[in-house]
Amino acid sequence: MSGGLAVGQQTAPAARRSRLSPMTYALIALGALLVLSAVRVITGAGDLTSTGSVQAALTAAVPIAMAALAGLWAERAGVINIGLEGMMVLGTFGAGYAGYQWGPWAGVVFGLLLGVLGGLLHAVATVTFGVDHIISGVAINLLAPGAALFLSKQFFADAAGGGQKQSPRIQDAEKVSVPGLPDLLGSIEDKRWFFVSDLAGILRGLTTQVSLLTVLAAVLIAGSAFVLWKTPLGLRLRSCGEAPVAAESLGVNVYKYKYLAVTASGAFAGLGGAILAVTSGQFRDGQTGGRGFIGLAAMIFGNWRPGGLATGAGLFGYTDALALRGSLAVHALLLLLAIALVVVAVWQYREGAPVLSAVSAAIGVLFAWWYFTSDGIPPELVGAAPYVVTILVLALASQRLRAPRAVGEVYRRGEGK
Amino acid sequence: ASDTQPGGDGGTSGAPAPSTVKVGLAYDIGGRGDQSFNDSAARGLDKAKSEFGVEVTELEAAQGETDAQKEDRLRQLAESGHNVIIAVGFAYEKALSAAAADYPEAKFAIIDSAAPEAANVANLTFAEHEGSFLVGVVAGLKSKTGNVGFIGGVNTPLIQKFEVGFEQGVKAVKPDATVQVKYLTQPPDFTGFNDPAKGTTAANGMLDAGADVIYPAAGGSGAGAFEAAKAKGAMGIGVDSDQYNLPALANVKDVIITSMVKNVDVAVYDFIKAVKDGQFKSGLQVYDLASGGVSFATSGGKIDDIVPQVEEYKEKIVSGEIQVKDTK
Amino acid sequence: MRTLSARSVLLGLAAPLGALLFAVLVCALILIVSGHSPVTAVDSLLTSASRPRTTVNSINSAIGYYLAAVAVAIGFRMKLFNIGVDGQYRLAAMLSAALAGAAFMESLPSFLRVTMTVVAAMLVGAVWAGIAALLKVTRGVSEVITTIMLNAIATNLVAYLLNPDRLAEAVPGSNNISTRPITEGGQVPGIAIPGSTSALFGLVFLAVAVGVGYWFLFGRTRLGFEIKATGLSESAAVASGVSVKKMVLLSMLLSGAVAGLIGLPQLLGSSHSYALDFPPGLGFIGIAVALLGRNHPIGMAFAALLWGFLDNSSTSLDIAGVPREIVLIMQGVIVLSVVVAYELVRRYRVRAEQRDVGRALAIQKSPEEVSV
Amino acid sequence: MSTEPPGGEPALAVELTGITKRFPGVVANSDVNIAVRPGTVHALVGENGAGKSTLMKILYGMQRPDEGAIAVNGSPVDFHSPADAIRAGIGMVHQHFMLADNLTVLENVVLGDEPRGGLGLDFAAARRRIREISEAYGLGVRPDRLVDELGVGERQRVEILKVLYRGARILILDEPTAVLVPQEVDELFGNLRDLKAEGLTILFISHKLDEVLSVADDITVMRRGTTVASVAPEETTARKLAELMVGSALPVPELRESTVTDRPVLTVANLTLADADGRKVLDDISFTIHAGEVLGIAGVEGNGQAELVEALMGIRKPDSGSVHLAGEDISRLSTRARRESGMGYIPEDRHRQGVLLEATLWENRVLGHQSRRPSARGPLIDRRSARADTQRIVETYDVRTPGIDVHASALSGGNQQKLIVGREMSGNPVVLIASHPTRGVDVGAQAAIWDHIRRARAEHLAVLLISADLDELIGMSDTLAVILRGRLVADYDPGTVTPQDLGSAMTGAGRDAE
Ligand SMILES: Nc1ncnc2c1ncn2[C@@H]1O[C@H](COP(=O)(O)OP(=O)(O)OP(=O)(O)O)[C@@H](O)[C@H]1O
Ligand SMILES: Nc1ncnc2c1ncn2[C@@H]1O[C@H](COP(=O)(O)OP(=O)(O)OP(=O)(O)O)[C@@H](O)[C@H]1O
Ligand SMILES: [Mg+2]
Ligand SMILES: [Mg+2]
Repeated sequence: MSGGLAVGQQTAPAARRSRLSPMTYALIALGALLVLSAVRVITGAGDLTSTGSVQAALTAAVPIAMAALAGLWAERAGVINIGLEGMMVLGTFGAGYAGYQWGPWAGVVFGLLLGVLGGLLHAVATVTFGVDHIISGVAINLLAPGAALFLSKQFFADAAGGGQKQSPRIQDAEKVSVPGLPDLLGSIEDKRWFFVSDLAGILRGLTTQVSLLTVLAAVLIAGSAFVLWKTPLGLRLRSCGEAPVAAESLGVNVYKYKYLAVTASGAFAGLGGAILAVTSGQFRDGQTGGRGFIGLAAMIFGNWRPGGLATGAGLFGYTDALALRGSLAVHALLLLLAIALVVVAVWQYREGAPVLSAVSAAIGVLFAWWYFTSDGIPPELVGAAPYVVTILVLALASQRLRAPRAVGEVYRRGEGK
Repeated sequence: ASDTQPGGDGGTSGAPAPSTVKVGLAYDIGGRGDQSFNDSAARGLDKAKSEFGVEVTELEAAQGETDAQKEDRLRQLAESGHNVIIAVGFAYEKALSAAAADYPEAKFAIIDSAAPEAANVANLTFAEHEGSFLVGVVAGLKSKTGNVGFIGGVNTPLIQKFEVGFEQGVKAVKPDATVQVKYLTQPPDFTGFNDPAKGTTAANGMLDAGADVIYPAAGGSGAGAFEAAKAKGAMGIGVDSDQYNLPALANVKDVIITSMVKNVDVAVYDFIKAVKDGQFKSGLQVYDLASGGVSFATSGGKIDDIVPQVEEYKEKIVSGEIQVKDTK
Repeated sequence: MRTLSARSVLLGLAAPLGALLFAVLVCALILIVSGHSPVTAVDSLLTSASRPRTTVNSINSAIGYYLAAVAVAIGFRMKLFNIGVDGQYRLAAMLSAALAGAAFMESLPSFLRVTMTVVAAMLVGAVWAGIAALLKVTRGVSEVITTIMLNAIATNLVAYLLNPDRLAEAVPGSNNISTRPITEGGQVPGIAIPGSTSALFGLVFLAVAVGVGYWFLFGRTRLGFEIKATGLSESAAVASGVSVKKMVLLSMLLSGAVAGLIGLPQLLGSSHSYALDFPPGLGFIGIAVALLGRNHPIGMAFAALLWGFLDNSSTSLDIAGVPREIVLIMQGVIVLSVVVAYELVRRYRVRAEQRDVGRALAIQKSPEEVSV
Repeated sequence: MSTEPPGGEPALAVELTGITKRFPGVVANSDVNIAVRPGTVHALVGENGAGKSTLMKILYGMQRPDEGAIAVNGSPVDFHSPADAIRAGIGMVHQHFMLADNLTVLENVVLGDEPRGGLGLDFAAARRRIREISEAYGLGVRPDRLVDELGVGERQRVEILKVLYRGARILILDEPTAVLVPQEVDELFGNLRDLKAEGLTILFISHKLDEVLSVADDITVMRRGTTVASVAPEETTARKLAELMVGSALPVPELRESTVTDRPVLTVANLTLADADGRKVLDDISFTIHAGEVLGIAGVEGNGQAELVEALMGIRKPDSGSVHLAGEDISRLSTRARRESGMGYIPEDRHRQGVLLEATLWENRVLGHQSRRPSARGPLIDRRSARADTQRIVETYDVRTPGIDVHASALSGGNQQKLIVGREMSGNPVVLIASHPTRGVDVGAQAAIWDHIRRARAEHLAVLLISADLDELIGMSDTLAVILRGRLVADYDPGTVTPQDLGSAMTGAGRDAE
């Protein structure tokens, strides 16, 4: 159902027009960074580009990105996976169970395996029994937390340092830095120069004390892109999400690839949960806090593509980090958004969309006004930043989102028309 | 610190000690194992159980349940012959006032709420703000940067009591100090008490902004804050129980310089004991500094040098010389 | 919307019953494995079922669940996934509670007061859902994302408004914080049930009315037909003169309006104010209930009752020593096994239908190949 | 029977003996026997639902027979999945396209049999291979296009390429010409002859009997699930074949006395429409249809017919131009308003625009009439009269169904089509926009549909007829126009024009409009 209705989407051929050259992307990124540093200088909200923010953003983004990746694998094979949240919960428990006894990596593996169990359950329900994908997912979201809590009481209640609802402590995974770089970049960052320091801060955040789990996640995202788009397995898997009957007619065993995809989906979701637990230092009941759903959103945000979902998760992680680290940066976000909106307005106007241009301009002015007439955002509202930003970005970026054609449909062999 | 001895306004009910004491304890959301006040209550219960050998039943609240369901929980306890019933958390206010009325022979207690008033209900509340004031003093004295941080798990009036008390304490010793404040989530999203990752991020933000002492009143998320403090060589302040001695936090104990101890366990234990000895008192019983219901911990010996100063402030509060605010 | 044949009635019953049986077996297994006695579990379930208070509480819970399910189902009928029901009802409950409790309302006649509250709640719910609808039709933003995001935003908004400086008042001595209590005139009296200390929510009739309205909308009206058609095939609907954008807007607004009602039975029947402990999460339960009841007005009613009963007998299980998380597991198992059973029955139906087609063809053709 | 191979000849390419396939309540195939000689084109004809596709799906391993034996190149085989059949050198082009729109041509072709290089898929090799084949048979397929962007003709060639790519020696083509125009058909047959020349064997299903006669070496006729005859093309005629199929005469839609009046009903002026990339898909279209007139529009698929129809129905908004209905300017009206003012619409793709597969027949009858009697009264749906009228349609249009409460998906495409025609004819419209009204429909149903249109025309219905079946166009139309790249390039008198004239005009080879 995340395919949903096509209404409102531009029916322009998605393929050609969405292909921007790397050069263009680079330029856009550069422009964004310039604006960011400008805002940083004006508002004095150093957190916008500080090492700490970037590190926090990474930590926050990784579990979400893994959930999104899980969604990607399932939906590319035509199976909606609302059960991501539940599978993540299983992952957190698995990580807690193995993590405190045999170390973080055992935890990661074990969490992944429990995620696989969740995935298999979803596969049996949706592929074998042809149950509505959403309801199976909802059921898993009920089952998994219950099971995790049940098990945690069984295994952690009496473990030293554990409790009924939390595992004993898990060692954090190793962190690595690019040798030499941190200090150099650090000194530049402290100079507070326009742009240069900001760039340094961001780079430093990306190269200092990076958890191996983050590296693993990055590798998996790139790897998924390769496997899904550059290998026979990936082609077959995607064909099951686009036109299962056509795949069947060419001798592809659709059931097999759907099972494979949904199981992989479970694995990634479990991994996401495991990473969350390990970086948190323990399993805790209810620790996923809706990250599975955010991951789903990030996947759609990313137009069912690895790069896109990473961007979505990153954006969310970044704003979430800002909101949690302090209120000043979020106040500065107002100005940033205002500028962004005005830019969009101009661009949309030249694209020949006066209405949209006017709307974004109006919102932009509103934000600017809010920024200049206030010296902070009410603390209760700061937490809404990541959600508001996500919606704004989606609303203003022109829509060429395209779900796999057969996503959510129940397939049965020998019944295609 | 309005009234200084527990059970100030309550009258001792002449009821004789019940032949057999059967204790029913209804937890708030989170229940046993929340590393917070539910656990604290559980400790008190366990103590009573082992000392008096009383029979106990523990029931948990569920996310998103209604007053009716809470009321049903209390009634079922009463119906199944429990004559000492303890409701943990202000969420039981309405439920308790309805249930208590129908079981006059049973003795009820509610933690963290002054309501309802009834002849068979004891309201056990805590002066968290007073305790927080003292750890605020500690923070103020210990901070070299004059910049400290408070992390609330969920933005509720209860947690705000910790915040305002803490801030007042800090300012008392360092008037120009900065107190950074951050709540992890807003109600009814209570995941803020269970998300160590958020705790770490928030703490890092404060430490990067110059803080060197963090006071997390955030249940399980606190562990994350302590991790951050440890990584950056800063100090942390425990909450609810003497967290320095909590096995779950053994790895970060060396950053925990003190804890704002909220003796829910004492309150629960006292209550059960009182009923057992026929000493049941109804009405408000404020567990504050004076009565030792709240206190600051010194385990680990990290604040031995300033204990005298802190004690001074304690005396001033007890004597009423210092009035600690409990709301913004 | 098919004419009832004996067969379809029989099948209709076979599915849920068989599924329930299966679910019970699975749960019994879980219990045994986890070292609990299924007998005591079943026993305590039965006792709580026979306890009037629990029954009433179950129905009261079911009222909210049902409204939530209907709100979700309206979206499902045209392939819109409104995950935002949760945020919509929480915001609506909070704001309408503030309105109902406001001082100036006390001068108004009770009926008008309640009506205004209900209307306000529906409006708020509709507006909040409308944001998602608007973004969908104008910008094609997936409602799945927007509603997830709007849930979180609603949480922050409510927290912001539920503040003594704004719409709330702090109860001295209490650690709770709530909107101004709704006085007598603004409440909806419950229906006393003999043997039960808790009364049946007066707004049960509102739920019934909504159910009937839902049935009428999709069974009898043009709007309902057009929504259904859009859900079945957007392209066919367009070719038939249905304005899909209009349908998205209307159905989302309707869904939101119904969502706005979810909190009212609890608010006007029991809580009388929106406080920190006002029950959240009904929106998500609504999704499960809607799917369990297969978007059918009666089906959802049964599903809601089942859900309400399980939720309200968890305490009895707890007392009997059955850990409450097993109830969660049970609910999951039940949902799964029920839909699996439905699916198996559905397959049988399709085959049967084709068999009829086959016969018709065979008869209209020459007799010789009727012999299979 | 001509299926006995004279001694000395090589083993039969395909031999199906006693094949029986039962679906719930339906015998799709009962005791079917077919023998296909290697290196021949073997045609399979029969009415809708006769069992042709099923039989081929069985041969291709997509469905398993309940009884019977299959032998390929003389040796018995037992296929469990298409993979087995492909391994045995069999390839199938399906009745309905089996392509993933969101994948490239290359991906669609190599799927399931990908060249591997290093870690992944060897795109270079695949591209090379596809280019080779494409050139060898003049298919002109571009590997890196998105299938979404292809027209039906090219899609059909991609389907064939898929089969050739797998080095199939036995090709099954299920109604490959249903969507092609004569030139494309000729190209296709050209290809078939080349393939045959290389010793490939071709099984070929079609409803167009003259095609069959022109290309087939052997013809097998199926009827109600079993083979009723095997004939050689030189020994038979289209008429005879039709009689074997249905026992009724092949209804060639011969001309009638004109019922054209001078009262203009639908007047279209300077209609222009550009697509997303600004390319004009409709370029200054103008025409007038009078009461009782059938205007036929011929054209290679993808030259703007679909856009024209959708613009007329108000589904797409043209950039300029006007549409008048009986003098009223309806250019601004919504689709529903246009339908209410008397426009009927038979869409070209029944599954996309015509029916709700998961809704009952009577609900499908309401579709498009939800705002009018007898389907509706005010804002309410009038179930009783809607059902009654559905019953009427089922009877008058001979829709083969057990009742009006079954889902449309349970009906064969042919029968779904009859229901649509009946619906669009109800509430006597003043204009009927009919796209391919008889596509994929068997001869019997065709005749019925034609009759209904004629009767309505006699009662002053104005009809815009778009079809790929030139005989149908010539037979039904009072006026003929040809559309090419979005422009009306030529007018013809159906009395005198031949399919070949039309064909050349459609491909731009012909003389311009007079
Ligand atoms: N998957 C199926 N399930 C049930 N019945 C089927 C199925 N496929 C085909 N049939 C039955 O087999 C009969 C033959 O269908 P088939 O598609 O082979 O007809 P056909 O000869 O291909 O018709 P057409 O000429 O229109 O393509 C149908 O009338 C139908 O009753
Ligand atoms: N997947 C399926 N499941 C059940 N029945 C099917 C299926 N596919 C086909 N049928 C049955 O096969 C019959 C014919 O199917 P098919 O699609 O071949 O129709 P058709 O006669 O070929 O129509 P058309 O002439 O439009 O191709 C229908 O009556 C339908 O009931
Ligand atoms: Mg067919
Ligand atoms: Mg066929």
